[in-house]
Amino acid sequence: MLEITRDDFSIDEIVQKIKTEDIGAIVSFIGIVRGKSNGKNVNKLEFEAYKKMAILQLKNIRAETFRKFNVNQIAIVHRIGSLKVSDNILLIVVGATHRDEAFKACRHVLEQLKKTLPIWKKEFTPEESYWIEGETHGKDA
Amino acid sequence: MLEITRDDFSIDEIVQKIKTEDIGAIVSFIGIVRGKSNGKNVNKLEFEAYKKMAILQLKNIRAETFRKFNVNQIAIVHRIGSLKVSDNILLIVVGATHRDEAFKACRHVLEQLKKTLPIWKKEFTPEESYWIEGETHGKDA
Amino acid sequence: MKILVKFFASCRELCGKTSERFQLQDKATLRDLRSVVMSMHPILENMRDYLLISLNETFVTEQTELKEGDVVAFFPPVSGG
Amino acid sequence: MKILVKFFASCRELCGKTSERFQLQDKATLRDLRSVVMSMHPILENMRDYLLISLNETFVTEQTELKEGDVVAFFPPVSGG
Repeated sequence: MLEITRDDFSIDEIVQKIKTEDIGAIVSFIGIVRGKSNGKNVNKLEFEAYKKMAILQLKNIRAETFRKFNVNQIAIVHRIGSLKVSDNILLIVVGATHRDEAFKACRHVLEQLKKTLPIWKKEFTPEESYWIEGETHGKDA
Repeated sequence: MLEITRDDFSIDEIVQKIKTEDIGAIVSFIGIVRGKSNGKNVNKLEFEAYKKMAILQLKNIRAETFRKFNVNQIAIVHRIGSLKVSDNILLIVVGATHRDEAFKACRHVLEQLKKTLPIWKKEFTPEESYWIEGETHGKDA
Repeated sequence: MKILVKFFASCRELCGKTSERFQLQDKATLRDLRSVVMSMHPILENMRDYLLISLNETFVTEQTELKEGDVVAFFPPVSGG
Repeated sequence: MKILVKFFASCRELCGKTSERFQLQDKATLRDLRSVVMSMHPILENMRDYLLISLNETFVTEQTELKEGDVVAFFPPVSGG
């Protein structure tokens, strides 16, 4: 399950979906809108995606993670559109036989996604709004 | 939230409960009953707890994790009783400002709990049943 | 003094009970209690090397002196999670 | 040949549009297209050093030759997650 969507997600539902008899450990990461960013109050965030490329990138990240780690299931959902403080942004769920691989693979998916997923974040403070631009350039994907 | 219970848990509910404006990253671990253990088919597991001591241990683990890592919230639920294949056993949810601390703290809680939480697992295969005994002795807690 | 001893998991099954009261002399230590329990339940000898013993829900040294009302527990290495 | 160029995030706002069609000579490369786009939208010069360009949803070198129907996208470094 790889999705770029405006809708919120249910972790319980996705966990239920990916369970198989082999899975003994599920590690998940949820990214959430914080009320402050670099000391400034944040009213909302807006996420924009190059959706077709983002889905392709998610497939690449998943395939590469399956090659590197002994895990059984990887689900990723990234929300786009306008999100307010404490809203969910991102969900990564990794199911594996054992816990060590599940932790490592989940972290790996997250780091790759932060470097290469064509999604951009605009922060809205009470005074202004500005695009956040990542430090890395995605070309290592 | 620290619980030793017979009941199943909802990750969505617990994530919702621990959210605050400071939290940008939530890492969770779910332990699940596998259909095989050391090559043998498993029909069910039974978990027994020294409940009073287990709650005390969970408090110790949480307090120690707060001292070691910069995280805001830690919730732990461990189920007891009879659990079948693909049932949830354990949930650890850690909320933090940033992802690195959330991952490390969640893993730390899990490793401490596996060493020191007074809960025991009995495996039931089609042929027999036996207690699983941990390798470490818990005295380092 | 009377000390309540609880048994968990394989210890519970080996002893055939979840708890038992033991009468000890004043100033008896956890080590003394252990000897008494082992002599009542020699089957626990099998797991002597890795048996864990808690006093009032915490791990303490075997030199610790017991007092009336203490709760001691015997159990194998934990395997939750 | 005609090439569709998409703009995202700050590139989209700077150019004031989400996409634009460009007419190029046969055998033109991604680098040639980049020059044409930059001359039409000189405001993109500000982000010249870190601008990312994809061809048909993948990253390729600027020497890559374009062909009719290709879709190119201009955008800043990603910041999702």
